[in-house]
Formats: sequence, C-alpha cells, structure tokens
Amino acid sequence: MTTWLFRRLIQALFVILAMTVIVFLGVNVIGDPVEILISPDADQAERARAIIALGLDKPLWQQYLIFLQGALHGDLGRSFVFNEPALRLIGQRMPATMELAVTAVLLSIVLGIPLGLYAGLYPDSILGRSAMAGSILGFSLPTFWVGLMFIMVFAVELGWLPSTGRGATAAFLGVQWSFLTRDGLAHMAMPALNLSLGNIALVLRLTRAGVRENLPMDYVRFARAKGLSPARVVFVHVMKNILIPIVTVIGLEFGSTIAFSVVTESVFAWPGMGKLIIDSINVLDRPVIVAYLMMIVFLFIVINLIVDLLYTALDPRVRLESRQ
Amino acid sequence: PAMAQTLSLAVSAPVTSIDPHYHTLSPNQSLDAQIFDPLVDMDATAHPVPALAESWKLVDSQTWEFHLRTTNFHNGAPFTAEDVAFTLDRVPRVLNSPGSFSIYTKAVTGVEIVDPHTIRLRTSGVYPLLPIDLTQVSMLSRSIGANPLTEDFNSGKNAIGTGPFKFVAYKPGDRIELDRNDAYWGAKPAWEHVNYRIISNDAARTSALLAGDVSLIDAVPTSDYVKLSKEPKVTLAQIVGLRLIFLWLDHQRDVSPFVEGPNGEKLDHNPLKDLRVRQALSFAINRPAIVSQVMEDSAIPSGQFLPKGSYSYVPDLAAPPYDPARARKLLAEAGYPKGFRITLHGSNDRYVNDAKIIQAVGQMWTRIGVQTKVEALPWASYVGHASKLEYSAFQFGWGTSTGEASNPLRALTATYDAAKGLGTVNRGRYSNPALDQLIDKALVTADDGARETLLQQATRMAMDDVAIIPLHQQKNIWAMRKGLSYTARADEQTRAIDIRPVK
Amino acid sequence: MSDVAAVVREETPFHRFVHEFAESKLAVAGFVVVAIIAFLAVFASVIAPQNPYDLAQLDIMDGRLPPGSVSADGLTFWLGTDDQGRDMLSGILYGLRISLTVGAGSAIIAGIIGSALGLTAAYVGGKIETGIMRLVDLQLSFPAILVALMILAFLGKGVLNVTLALVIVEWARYARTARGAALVERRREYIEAAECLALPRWRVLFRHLLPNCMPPLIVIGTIQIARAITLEATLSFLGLGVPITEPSLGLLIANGYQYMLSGKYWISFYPGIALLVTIVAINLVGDQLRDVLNPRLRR
Amino acid sequence: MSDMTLEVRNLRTHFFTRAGVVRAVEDVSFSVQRGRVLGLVGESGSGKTVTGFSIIRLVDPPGRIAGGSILFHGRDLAKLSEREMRGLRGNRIAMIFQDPMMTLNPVLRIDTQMIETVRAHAKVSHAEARARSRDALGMVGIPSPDERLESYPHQFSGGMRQRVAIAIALLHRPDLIIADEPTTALDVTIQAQILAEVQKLAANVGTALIWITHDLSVVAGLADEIAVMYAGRIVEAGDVATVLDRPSHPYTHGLIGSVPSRNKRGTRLRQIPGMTPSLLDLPEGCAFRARCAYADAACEKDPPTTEPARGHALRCFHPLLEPVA
Amino acid sequence: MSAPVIELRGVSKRFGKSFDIAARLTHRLSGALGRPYKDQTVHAVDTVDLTIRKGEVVGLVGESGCGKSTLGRMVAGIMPPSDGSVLWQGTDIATLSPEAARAVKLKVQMIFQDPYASLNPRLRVAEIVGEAPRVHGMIPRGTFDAYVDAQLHRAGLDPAYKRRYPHQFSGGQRQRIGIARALAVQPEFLVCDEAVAALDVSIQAQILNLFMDLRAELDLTYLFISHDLGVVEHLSDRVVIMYLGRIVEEARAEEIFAHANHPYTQALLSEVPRIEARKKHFVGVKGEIPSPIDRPTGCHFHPRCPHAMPRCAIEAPALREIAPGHRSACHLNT
Ligand SMILES: Nc1ncnc2c1ncn2[C@@H]1O[C@H](COP(=O)(O)OP(=O)(O)OP(=O)(O)O)[C@@H](O)[C@H]1O
Ligand SMILES: Nc1ncnc2c1ncn2[C@@H]1O[C@H](COP(=O)(O)OP(=O)(O)OP(=O)(O)O)[C@@H](O)[C@H]1O
Ligand SMILES: [Mg+2]
Ligand SMILES: [Mg+2]
Repeated sequence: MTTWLFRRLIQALFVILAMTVIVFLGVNVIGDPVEILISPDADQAERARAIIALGLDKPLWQQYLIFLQGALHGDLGRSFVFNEPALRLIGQRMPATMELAVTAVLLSIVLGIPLGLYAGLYPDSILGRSAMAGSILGFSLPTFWVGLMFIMVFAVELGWLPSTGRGATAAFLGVQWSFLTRDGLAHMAMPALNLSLGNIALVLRLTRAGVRENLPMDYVRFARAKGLSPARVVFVHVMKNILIPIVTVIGLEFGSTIAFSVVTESVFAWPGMGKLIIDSINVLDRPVIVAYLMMIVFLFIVINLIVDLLYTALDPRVRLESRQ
Repeated sequence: PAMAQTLSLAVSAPVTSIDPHYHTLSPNQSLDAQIFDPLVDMDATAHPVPALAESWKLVDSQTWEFHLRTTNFHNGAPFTAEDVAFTLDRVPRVLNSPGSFSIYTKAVTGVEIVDPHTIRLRTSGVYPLLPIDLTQVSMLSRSIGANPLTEDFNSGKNAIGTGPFKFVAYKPGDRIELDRNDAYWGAKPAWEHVNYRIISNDAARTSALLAGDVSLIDAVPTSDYVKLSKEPKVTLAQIVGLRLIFLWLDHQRDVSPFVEGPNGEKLDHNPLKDLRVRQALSFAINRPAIVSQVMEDSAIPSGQFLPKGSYSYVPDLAAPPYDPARARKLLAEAGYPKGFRITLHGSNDRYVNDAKIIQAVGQMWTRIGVQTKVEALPWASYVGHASKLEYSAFQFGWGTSTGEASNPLRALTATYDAAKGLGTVNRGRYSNPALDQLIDKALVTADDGARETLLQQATRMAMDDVAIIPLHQQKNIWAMRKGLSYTARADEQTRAIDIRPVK
Repeated sequence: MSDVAAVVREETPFHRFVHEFAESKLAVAGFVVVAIIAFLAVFASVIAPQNPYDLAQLDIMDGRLPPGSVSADGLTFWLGTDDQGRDMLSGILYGLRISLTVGAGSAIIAGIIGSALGLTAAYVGGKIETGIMRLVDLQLSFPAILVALMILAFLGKGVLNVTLALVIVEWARYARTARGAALVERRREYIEAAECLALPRWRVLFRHLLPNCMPPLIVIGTIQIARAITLEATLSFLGLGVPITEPSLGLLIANGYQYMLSGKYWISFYPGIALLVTIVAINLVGDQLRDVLNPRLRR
Repeated sequence: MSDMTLEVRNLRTHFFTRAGVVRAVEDVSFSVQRGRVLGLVGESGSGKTVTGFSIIRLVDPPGRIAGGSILFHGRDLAKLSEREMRGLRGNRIAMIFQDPMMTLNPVLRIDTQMIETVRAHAKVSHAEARARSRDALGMVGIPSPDERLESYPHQFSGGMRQRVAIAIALLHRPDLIIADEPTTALDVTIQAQILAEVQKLAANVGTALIWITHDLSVVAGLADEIAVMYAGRIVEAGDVATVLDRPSHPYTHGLIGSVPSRNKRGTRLRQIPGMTPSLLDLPEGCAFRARCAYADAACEKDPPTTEPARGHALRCFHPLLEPVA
Repeated sequence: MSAPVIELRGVSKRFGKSFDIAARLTHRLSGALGRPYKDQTVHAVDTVDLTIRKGEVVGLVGESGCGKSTLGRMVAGIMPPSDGSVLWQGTDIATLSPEAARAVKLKVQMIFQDPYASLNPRLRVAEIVGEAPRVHGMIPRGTFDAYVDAQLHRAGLDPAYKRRYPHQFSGGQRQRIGIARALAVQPEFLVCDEAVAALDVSIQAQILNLFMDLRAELDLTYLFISHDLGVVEHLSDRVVIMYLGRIVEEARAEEIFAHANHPYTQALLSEVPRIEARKKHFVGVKGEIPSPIDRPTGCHFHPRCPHAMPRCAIEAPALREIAPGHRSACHLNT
C-alpha cells in the first residue's frame, strides 16, 4: 500500500512536470497572449509595458523557472485576463463543473445499471434490445447537437425547464451548489443529462456485457444450486462482480466527463471550469491553462486513487501492491 | 410585483473583471457602464455627452476645464474633483494590467483642482480628443482607499461607483447581480434588480430569450435575426454599429508569401502593391450579397470607417460597387489577365460570421480569376500570425471606440511608427506620406469643424488608395421581450438603464 | 487412429468468423450500410452533383435554399444548400469522405502505433514497458481538446493535421488494450512453444503474438473510428476541426447548428442524419465483432 | 428398497442448438439408495455433468429435460415448480462442482456465502446461521473455522475451497449430494483428504452420493455402484466389483484396459482406437460401434438395456463374458 | 551407462518483482518503522542437481506448484536459471555462442500440457509444424510439403488435414500436432510437461503409446513431468520426486515404487487411487501444501511429516545416496 502510494506520487510528479513543460511550450506555439489581450487602441509603448507587466519579456525557460518556483509555494500564477490567482479562479468554477459531472455520472449509474441488467438478463426482450439500440444513439449523436435539441424541446417549446445558466445556488461547506435548491436542480437537469448520455450508454453496455459474461460462470450456478432466489443471485452475486469493471470505467470516464463538459457548458452557458478553460485557451491565458491542467492531473490522480481503493474494496483478490 | 422589478438580460461576451481600469475589454466596459460613470459619456450614436462632468471647455489650447456634477457614490461619499484626480492617478498604476486604460489618460500631463466641482487637465500639446478619450475612464471614489486592488472590485468591496446600479454579486462566467441606485443623478432606472448574465453560445442565448429566462439579449445571431424579427413575442432594437469588417492586403513585401502565379508558380513581385489589383479585388466583391446572404441583413455595405451620422463620416463615399467586368479589366491592365492565386486568411471565432465572409469573398475573387484558397483559424493563433505579418490577404474588424475617424486612421492606415505610436495595428504595412501628413494635422486641429474636414479628406485618400478593403459595417442588434424597449447603441454596450417598459 | 475425421468441413478461422458474424441480421445490415457509405464516400466526386469544395462552383446567392430548390444554372438541390450555396447532398457525400478518412485514418494509424508500442511493452517488459506505459498515462490524462488545439495551432488546420491530432489523442487507448491482451496471450503455451523452437523474437512478436491480440484491437478499432468521427465533429463545433472550405460531416452540422432555431433545419439535420447512420452502422458492426471475437462468449 | 433416495428413469436432456439437437443425456436410468455412493464415470462430453444438472434442474436454455422422470423420495422432480425446486436445492439436494477455484464467488466472503445458504432454507437468525456455518466448516476439517469465516475464497488453497464447497453442501444435511468431479483439480494428497472427509460424512449422515468422475481409480475405492456413461447413455452399470472386475461392455473393458497400472510396465498400453463421437445428431445405433472390435450389422440398432445379472445393467449386443486379466 | 545429455548443477529459479524507487523507499521506510519488509520472492526451484542420460526416460513427479514446469522450462532453454548451470552434453549452455545455443535449444523440445493453448489458433497445421524447420533452414527448397507430411504421419496424423486449423481437431489430435511440431526440428530430448494430463483415459493411452514408439524409433531421451504416478510408473526408467522446489527422492522406477524412502514419497504412494482398491479407507496427509513464497524452514515437508523431529525444522536435509542409484533427502536416513 505504501509502496503503491509512493509509486503513484512519483509518477504523478513526473506527469505534472511533463505537463507543465508541454503547456508552456504549447501556449507559446499557439500564439502571443499580448496580441489577444491588449486593446487594439494601445500603442507600441503600451504594448511593451504590458509585455513586461505580464512577465512575457523574459526568455521562456526563465518564465518556466519562475512558474516552478511559485508552484512550489502553491502559487500557480495569476490569470492574465482576470488578474486573480489562477487557482482561485479554478476553485470558484470547479464546484459548478463537479456537480454537473458528478450528477452526470450518478445519472449514468442510476439509469445505466438497471437498464444494462435488464438487457443482460433478457437479451432477446424488446426492452433489452431497445436499450442496446438506444445506447448506440447515446454516443452517436454529437453532444452539442443533443444539447440544443434539449433546449429547443424542453425549454423553448414545452417550457418545462429553464434553458441555460446555473440558477439559484445555496452554500454548503462554504461553496455554492445548485443541487440544494429547486431552481438549481431545474437548471441542472438538462446539462447533466446531456453530459451523461454517453456515459449512460457506456455503463449500460458494460453492465450488459458483464451480466452476459458472468451468468454462465460456475459460481453463479453454484449460487443457484444452493437454492438462492434469482434476485439474490443477480443483485448480490452477479452484481458485485460486474461492479468492478464498471467502477474502473466510470472512474476513467469521470475524467473525460470533466474534460468534455466544455461542450455542454458552452451550450448551456454553465459557468464551470470547462468553459473557463476553453475561454482561457482562446485568449491564451497561460497561467489558467497550466493551473487547470495541473488540477486535472491532480483530479485524475485522486480519482484513480479512489478507483483503486474501491477496487480493493470490491475485489478482495486485488492487492494494491500487485497493480502497477 | 417583485418579479417585474427584476430584469434578466444576457450578453454574449464574458466579463472578466469588475475593476473598470483593469483591462480595456469591451465586455468589461459594457458592464462598468451600469455601475460607474465617466466624466464624459457617449450617446447611442457615439457622440460625447455630459456625464459626471456637466460641461467642459478649453481654457487655453492645452488646458481643459471640467465642471463636475453634484452627486454621491453608492457608499454615500460625495463625488468631487479629488475623486477625479484619484482616478487619473490610479489608472496607470493598476497591477498586472494586460491592457491599461492609461492610453486614454496619458495625454493628461497635469491636474489642477480648482474647487470641489471644477478640475483642470493639462495636455502636453494641443489635444482635441481628450473629452472623447475620457469617455472610456470610469470615476472611482477615493473613499475606497489608496491603491485599490482588482480582486477587491470583484468581491464588491471596491465596486463603488456613481452609476445607475449598485454592485451586488459577481459570479464569474455566469452573472453579475445589480441593484438599483435610487440616488442616481440621471433618469431613474426602471429595474430594482438586474441579472446581468453571460451566455456566450449564440443558440443558447436566443433560446434563453425564447424560453423567457431572460428578457433581453445582445448580439442577436444573424441566423436568428429574421426569425426573431417575425416573432410576435419579441421586439428588436438595432443600429449600425461602429465596427467595420475589412480585408488587409500586403502592401509592403515585394514577394508576398501567399500569392502565386495562376498556375501555382512563384511570383517575383507582389501584385497587391499595384493599386489596380487592389481596386480589382475590391470591385470583385459583391458587398450587398454578403450582407444579404451571409449577414442576413444584419449589416450594411461600407466604403469607409464609420457609419452614417458619425462625426467625420464622408457622406458621398459609398461602398465600392460590385463590378466584376471592371475588376477583370483592371487585373488585365495590371498585367494579370489570367489572374493569380492567393490565400485569404481569417479568424473563425472572433467576428460575426467571420469564416463565412471570407469564403464568400473567396468565391467572388475566384470568379474574376483570382483563385482563392480560404483558411480560417481560431483567433488565438490567427492574431499572432497576422501580427507577425505572415499573411498576404486577411480579414480583420475594427471597432472605432472613439466614434470618429482619427482613431482608425491613426491605428490602421498611418505608417507604422513605434516612436510616435502610429500605425499600431497597421498589419498590411500600408504607408502613404501624404496621408500621414493629413492625419498629423488633423490631430492638432482643435476646431471640430476643421478637424472633421481633414479627417474626411484623409479617409477618402485611404479608401481611394485601397489601404484596406472595407466590406461592411455590422448592425448592433438587441432582442427583447415584447413590452420592453431599448435604445440601441452604436458602441455595442448593453445598458440596463436604457431598457424600459413600453408605456 | 487418425482415420476418424474430427470435423468434416475444411473451415478457416475467417470462414468461421464470417459465419458467426452473419448470425446477427442487424450487424449484417450495419455492415452493408458501412459498405454503402464507404462506397459513396470513395466515389463522392463521381456521384455528387457539385464539387462543394470548389469555391468557383458555389454561389452565395444560392445560400440557404430549402430542399428541392433549383439554382440559376438548373441544378436541383435535393437536400437544400448551406449558407455558402453549397449543395447539401454533395456536401454530405464529400463530408462523409472527410469524416471517414479522418475517423478511419486516425483509428488505423493510431492502432498501428499504439498496438506496436503496447505489444512491445508487454513482450519486452522492464524499463521499456514502464516508459511506454507512463507515456500512455500522460496521454490519457491530457484533455483531447487541448492536445488538438495545440497541434492544430502548431501545424495549421487541415484534414491531415486533424487526423494527426486524433492519432495523438487515440494511440494510448490502443497501447493499453494491446498490452492488456498481449500480457494474457504471452503466457499462453504456444508462445512458449515458439520460443522453444528458437524462432526470432520479432517473428514471435508479429506472427504469433500480434494476430492473437487482434480481436480486442479490432473491437476498439471500430469503436475508435466512431469516436474519432464524433470527436472531429466536436472539434469542428469548437472551431478546431477541418478547414471550413472542406467541411466534414461534423463541420456541416456545426455550421448548420446556428440555423436550427431559425427553421433552416436541413443545413444541420441531413448531415446529422448521415453522421448518425454512419456511426450507428459502425457501432452495430463493432458490437457484433465484440461478441464474435470475444473468446469468453464463444460457444 | 424403501431406502431409495433417488431414482432416475429414462432421463433425456437435449440441447437445442442452432447447429442441431445435442442429445447430451439419452434414456438414462439409475438409482441411489440412502448412504450409498454411486460412481458415474465416463469420458469428457459423455453427459455426466448434464445428468447432474438435470437432477437439480439447473439445465439452462438451449438445454431442456426432454423426458423421463427423476424420483426423489418418490416425488418427480421434473414436475415440480421452480419455486418448489428452489426449496430443495441446497437443502435436500446439494451439488459440488469440479473446479474449486470457480465455484465460490470470488468477491464475497465465505461467511456471506454460507449464511445466505442457511437462511435461504431455514428461518434462523444471522447469529444462528453463522454458528451453523462455523460448525459445518469444522466438520470438513478446516482449522480455526471462526476466523476462516471472515476470509475471501482467494485466501484459501484449492483443497480448502473445495472443503468449503462441501461444507456448504452439508449445511442442511441433504439427502443427496451430487459431486461433479470435485477432486479432479486437486493434488493427490489433498484429494485423499477430501475423499476421506466425504467417506466419513456419507457414513455418519446417511447421505446418498452421486460421485461424477472420469477417473475409474477414484470411484474404485469410494463407490458402491458404478455407472459408465458413453455418448449420453449408460452403457454399463452395477456394483463396483462386477463392473470393474468383470466388465461386459467392450467400452468399459477398453477403458479399464487402458489404465497404465493394468498394463505391464514399459509395454504398449491397450488402447481404444478412435475418438469419442460428437453428440450432435448422433446416428441411431450403438454409439461405440465405430471404435468397437466386436461391432457388426446388429449394432446399427440401439442396443436395449439388459440385466445379465441382478443389479447389473448393460447396453450391448455383444457382451464380453470373460473377466479382465 | 550412457553419457549424460542434460545435467543440472545447483539450478535455482526465483521469481520476484524488480524494485523501483518507490519500492525501495517503502522498504527503507518500513525498516525504519521497525516492520521489516516481507520478502515476496517465489522460490520455484531450489538448488536442484539432476543428470539425465542418453536414452533415459526420467519421470518428474510432484504436487501442483512444486516447480516441475519451471524445471522443465529451464531444461528446454525457455527460461534461464537464476543460479546454477544447465549443461548440454557437458557444456554449459550459458557459455555458448548464440548460434550454438540455438542449435542446442532445438535439440531439446517441449510438449505442453494444454492441447488447446499450446497451438497458435491462427496458423494452419502445416505452418505450425513446418515454420521452425523452414526458418532454421532445415528443409531444402521445394520439399516443404513432403517434410511436413512426414512429420504429421510420424505423429499419427493424416497429412490430408494439414491445411486445417487447430480448432478443427480433438484434444488427442492436437497433442499429436504438438508432438509433430517438436519432432520437426529433429530434437534428441523431449520435455513432456503433463503432456497427457488433459486427455481422456482412452486417448491418453494412445498418446503414451506414441511416446513409447517414438522413443524406440528415434532414440529420444525424455523428461516426463506428471503428477499421475501410474503414468510415470508405466513409462519411466527413473523417477524424481519434487516437493516445493527441491528434489526429495530419486531412484530407478521399480526401486521407488517398491522401497520408497522419503516420507513424502511414501505418503504420495499410499494416497494414489488404484483401480484395484475396493472400499478403501482414505486417510489423507494432514495439512496443506505450503506456498513457495512462504516456505517452511529446514525440510520443506516437516509440517506435514508424521516423522518430523526438531532437527527437521532447522536444517534442510541433503540429498544423499541411500542405496545404489537411490538418493533421498531425509534426516531419518542419518
Ligand atoms: N449449453 C450447452 N449447449 C450445447 N451443448 C451442450 C451444452 N452443455 C453441454 N453440452 C453438451 O452435452 C454433452 C455432455 O456434456 P457434459 O458437460 O455433461 O459432459 P461431461 O461428461 O460432464 O464431460 P467432462 O468430463 O468434460 O466434464 C457434451 O457433448 C456437450 O457438448
Ligand atoms: N513466471 C512466473 N512468475 C512468478 N511466479 C511463477 C512464474 N512461473 C511459475 N511461478 C511460480 O513458481 C512456482 C512453481 O511453478 P511451476 O509452474 O513450476 O509448478 P508446477 O510444479 O509445474 O505446478 P503445476 O503442477 O501446477 O503445473 C509456483 O508457485 C508458481 O506460482
Ligand atoms: Mg463435466
Ligand atoms: Mg506445471
């Protein structure tokens, strides 16, 4: 366990370091932030002043070293655009994205697993087949397109749900959350569903595949030979075994759910960090990009950690030491 | 009831800071206008009007005197000349500012407080544009303490202005909440609360209006313009804006990187330096077609920097006519009977329909024999390349924040000169000494009438020489729920105070 | 002894595979659709009434015409036109070509690179394996959109560059899958047998190990093609896709997207349908492949 | 014969696959008495497992019991409802599988897997069920059963897992245990431990036991009666001595002959030529005839079951009469 | 006595994880915290000496996980030993040039347990059998088909089937293909690792007969690994008994079965089910087979041994000759 933790930490360190180098180089390759940031009315002198103010006059390696020095003290730099510490900015936006992503993942579990179980147990039934067919649609339709359809149908035509934005929030643990208010929940419904469509399909299919693979296993037969009820066989014996791949995949997908919330957030004007990052890329706000990516890497590491721990909880055969 | 007292509106561009002096970014300035006031304001058609200064005049050729209004800041502190001095002192000292407002205050070389309601500002030379420059500078209260930090504006601590609304909360990327300032010096705002929301995605913004989540949106997408104008629940407000969409051509190099002969061979000269070629390229463009088909009538064809009605607008300078026959003839005369090949660059996420416009231009140029390849890039990388002068023909837009032609003339068409601060964004490196002289002269002409004539002459000269190829002037369009009215503004700002229920 | 025949018919694994694949009518239908789509894409230049990428053939005066309209030159736009006056039918046919090229191209290249690395990692082990797998981790923790943006900014837009970007985004998944499969197969006795017969290492790797690791790779290959096509569409939506003058299906949808509210549905709808049909068909094939190629579900 | 625990009559279990009907069990009859051990032997694919699953009615589609009766204490199991059947499974009839690595659910603790079995058939408290489980573990010779209850299957060796499976089978002291090759995957010394355990239990509890195996040597020492299966049918059955020492069916004879210890060291073994036939659409007639030295035209018809001696059943037109060397 | 073909001298094989920085860091850390690191090394084979002579059949018996396959692999040259040396006709394989090592490797071939996993499912039979000889240039041009036919025929398969794939054969037939594959490179030595364990009794007899026929025909030497004492007894000249990585007893076959010396061998023999037995009373050696990660000290068998003495837990008994050609490792013998 300790070895595993150490290994994880060392790897994470390398990943983060590599990431920052790439981003520093990458942002430089894309373009010049000053060109984007500075007012077109500014003259050449003002331009030169701004370059110095942002520290962009120094050679890149020096900028990088300065950044590293700051990072060691927990300061990932200030946004060029917002003039706020990049970390704080991300921190402000993170809850919105997180609650969206978590809800999306929850939705995928709540909808995906039961449907997948059904489709796995009754593969030839109409519902089972439709679930499978529907799941293909789940990842065939581009997210942005589905999002707009949702808005058109549920907000514009039917008027059931608010079209965009985050709605009212309430504080919990010092952070503003939407899911605590009715209005917030109403605002969250469409984007969360939109974001989770792909995941629902994925979980559904994984569950189905898991059921199909586990049903013929000896231990299932043995459980039946013990005279257990079908419900217990499915919900305890089979379920616990298929949860393992599902948890792994959900863990991995949680990361890309966050990364892909960019699209959903821009369609639904959801003020999360996905939108922040895409805006930051658009204006080459390097500190925010770097900080965001470091956060993402950190998040991935934490998620992987949780997945691994869950893994050990679910599958007693797995010992952390033996997984790379 | 209470609901009616709340106005939700949605703008397209994100506000990045509440600090009115942090970044010369129009979305920020648009928001600032709700909370803060400048000394001199712009009216809807971009003419200067009194704001915190009730009047101003030149005392001598280098000194301006402003008479200040008697009013209070949101925190009750009275507005005085001290606050003006405080503000002017602060502007150049904002930490980490990527785009400082000092470009609007740097002409001021001395401040003299005559009495609490009179202040004199001195400039180093004759500077007739000072009142116009000051339209961009919001006045702060010195009661917020010396060296106010940008963060403290975002939290609300420093967001104390004299404007029609008081700051309540800032949720970055989402909304800014405002309350009415009941002590406002101007007309009383119609709304007790304002939700100033940010919805960048065009379709989402329109949907939000249609779904009734917001009552007004700005930057109505061109594709929805026609539909919304027919929608019974919605009314529109529009005005021809100050933003010109135009094309740059490479005026400088002898061999331009993206120009080739008609069969792809290298050329040892740059056809774009030939006036006839530039004229041909301009006549080849069917501006009305672009306006009707691409912009869906939310623009007007243009042949100069400013829309009609602006100061220094040239009344008889119409948009160049669509004349492919003449274009072909000019090309032949210039020695390109078979045309040539060119790549037209542009952004795809910056201006309204930017990528579509250059495709349309590409079609049109191809039709006169200039085989055009069109390339559109995200602004973030495009602007860097363009500023490094890597392209031969490329699209840009220019919003004349000052509402008069000296601004684009200086920035776009004056010869690039870092020392004098001229030609700052002259990315075609157009250079015409005669034009430079005219501009120089206009800038030190204090008399408004004489200056206007000079600017009109300069504009005509630049356009005749095809320094840029103007395409169209965008219309600024707001859509709102029936029952509301808005005074459309040429400067694209959305001001809640100008949104009023129809009686 | 051997005079008792084991199985009557001579049957290659391929035959058996085809046979099992054909058991699902839906999958066969999917395959037929994929084949038709591939045909349409390959011969788009012959079939399409217009070359939608040739600016000289477009006229913005024909822009946004509804389906069935006739242009000034007598060309009928069966599916209408987009804002540039591009015949949607032609645009879709050519767009299919781009989408499939980008999708299949990136999936195949990424597949080759990823599997080679994954197999090597599994077979060679040690430091090389650690190195490759850390690279995979790094790649997988990097948001695809940012990678794509950086690459596209570096190289400029273009079908090739989008393909390259997708390759860089995708290869890691293959490497992971290939390594996983190879770790299992490597322990099989036939690999030991090959080693015992002193066959050269590369031969063991590519002739014995690789073919047996193909099933999972083929399965994720089909899924990745579909993924790549949608990812390309998303990149286009974010303004990072293929050049606007050579629109893929995704870009057509993204372009038409803004017209959805104004009732000019065809600009986005028909390419959407084409994309949907393509991806559904590919996934149907992929689903059946997964079942057929999965040894655990083998009957 | 009032002690008859199970009597299977003319059982047929068929698999209706796409490729055709697999007659996995065809006209199988046998019986087991209280406290007795029946060894069911045969080569791979001869239908032993399917017979076992048919008895506890766990044949999954496309398989189906196509005929015959399974009388358990006189009740025909083939006619019971699924619910009634569930009440018997694990309760009156238990089954032990071949591969101890696969039969226990890898992700559930031993106590969970045992307690759920107890509570499926007896209305007892959790603690009570746990106590019973612990006793059962003790009975099969697992040291410190209290701690072992908390373990997961993977923490056990193969032999211990098989003992856990046996303990689970014993929880309700069933009348019949079907053991499907439970020691095949185990080492010799461990196999002996399990066999010793089973012998003791059968003797003490009076359970009837069906011991399925392909290893004649194992049943030789364990079983009272032997039934030899070939291609879905029982070709010869009887008490151990009769079948092993004086086999009448050429297949049984060949099978016993090919066991190395029945041959002189270092000599060629006696072998049955050819291979086991596929059960898919097996033609009529004796299934063994292609490999049989005595086969003739008569064998193209199904041989009937005869009883050459009391308690000895045979399906052959050409029974061998001399005893094995 | 004929010359030795294979000699193992003090051969050991350990499997362990390689230590990276993180692992070393933890070791140091847990060491500092007073919790010494638990060694996870698998000692699969532990200082084994074994000589196999030309033309012999040596049976290797032992329970699951005792290192039989590992030993077989080292003999077949698939796996290098961690310690000690493997000698082929007197020369250490490790010192050979790559060329010579390859030639030796081909001389020792292996027949595997699982007839399903040991054939590449994607190759035709002809390719499976003929690939190696062709790659190694053992068949003249144009004679490929004839060569493969001959190999298949020798293994008792109809050459007409050579264009088929493995899945189209039964287990017994597959095992014949595996044998043909091994014979195709003209080996002198066969390692049969549980080569008949997966086969039905009636098929097993066929394959065992084939092995005996081939021995006579090709003058092969065998290392015959099996846990089935009956099979080993029938086939072997000499029998080697392994327990947990070590050889515990070794003797001529008759000798072992008549006068087993080591308590483990005795237990093994008494537990083997015999078809002659009737209503046998099974006893069972007490205890479980220990794991090669966590081996008992001293004699590996002592926790289960009925004759265990205090010394057995401390000192590992050496393998010593107790009768001519009969070696045993037990403290009872001293
Ligand atoms: N689900 C199924 N579908 C089709 N055929 C089946 C199925 N299950 C079993 N069979 C067939 O039934 C026959 C008998 O199988 P069974 O498992 O009873 O054999 P067995 O005697 O137990 O063999 P082994 O010793 O290998 O366990 C085999 O030919 C097998 O192919
Ligand atoms: N590649 C490997 N990595 C780690 N441990 C291994 C490896 N190969 C074998 N072992 C371990 O070495 C020990 C001996 O294995 P080996 O396969 O030689 O045993 P065996 O006697 O052949 O057993 P069986 O009868 O089960 O085949 C076992 O504990 C096994 O787990
Ligand atoms: Mg069986
Ligand atoms: Mg082995």
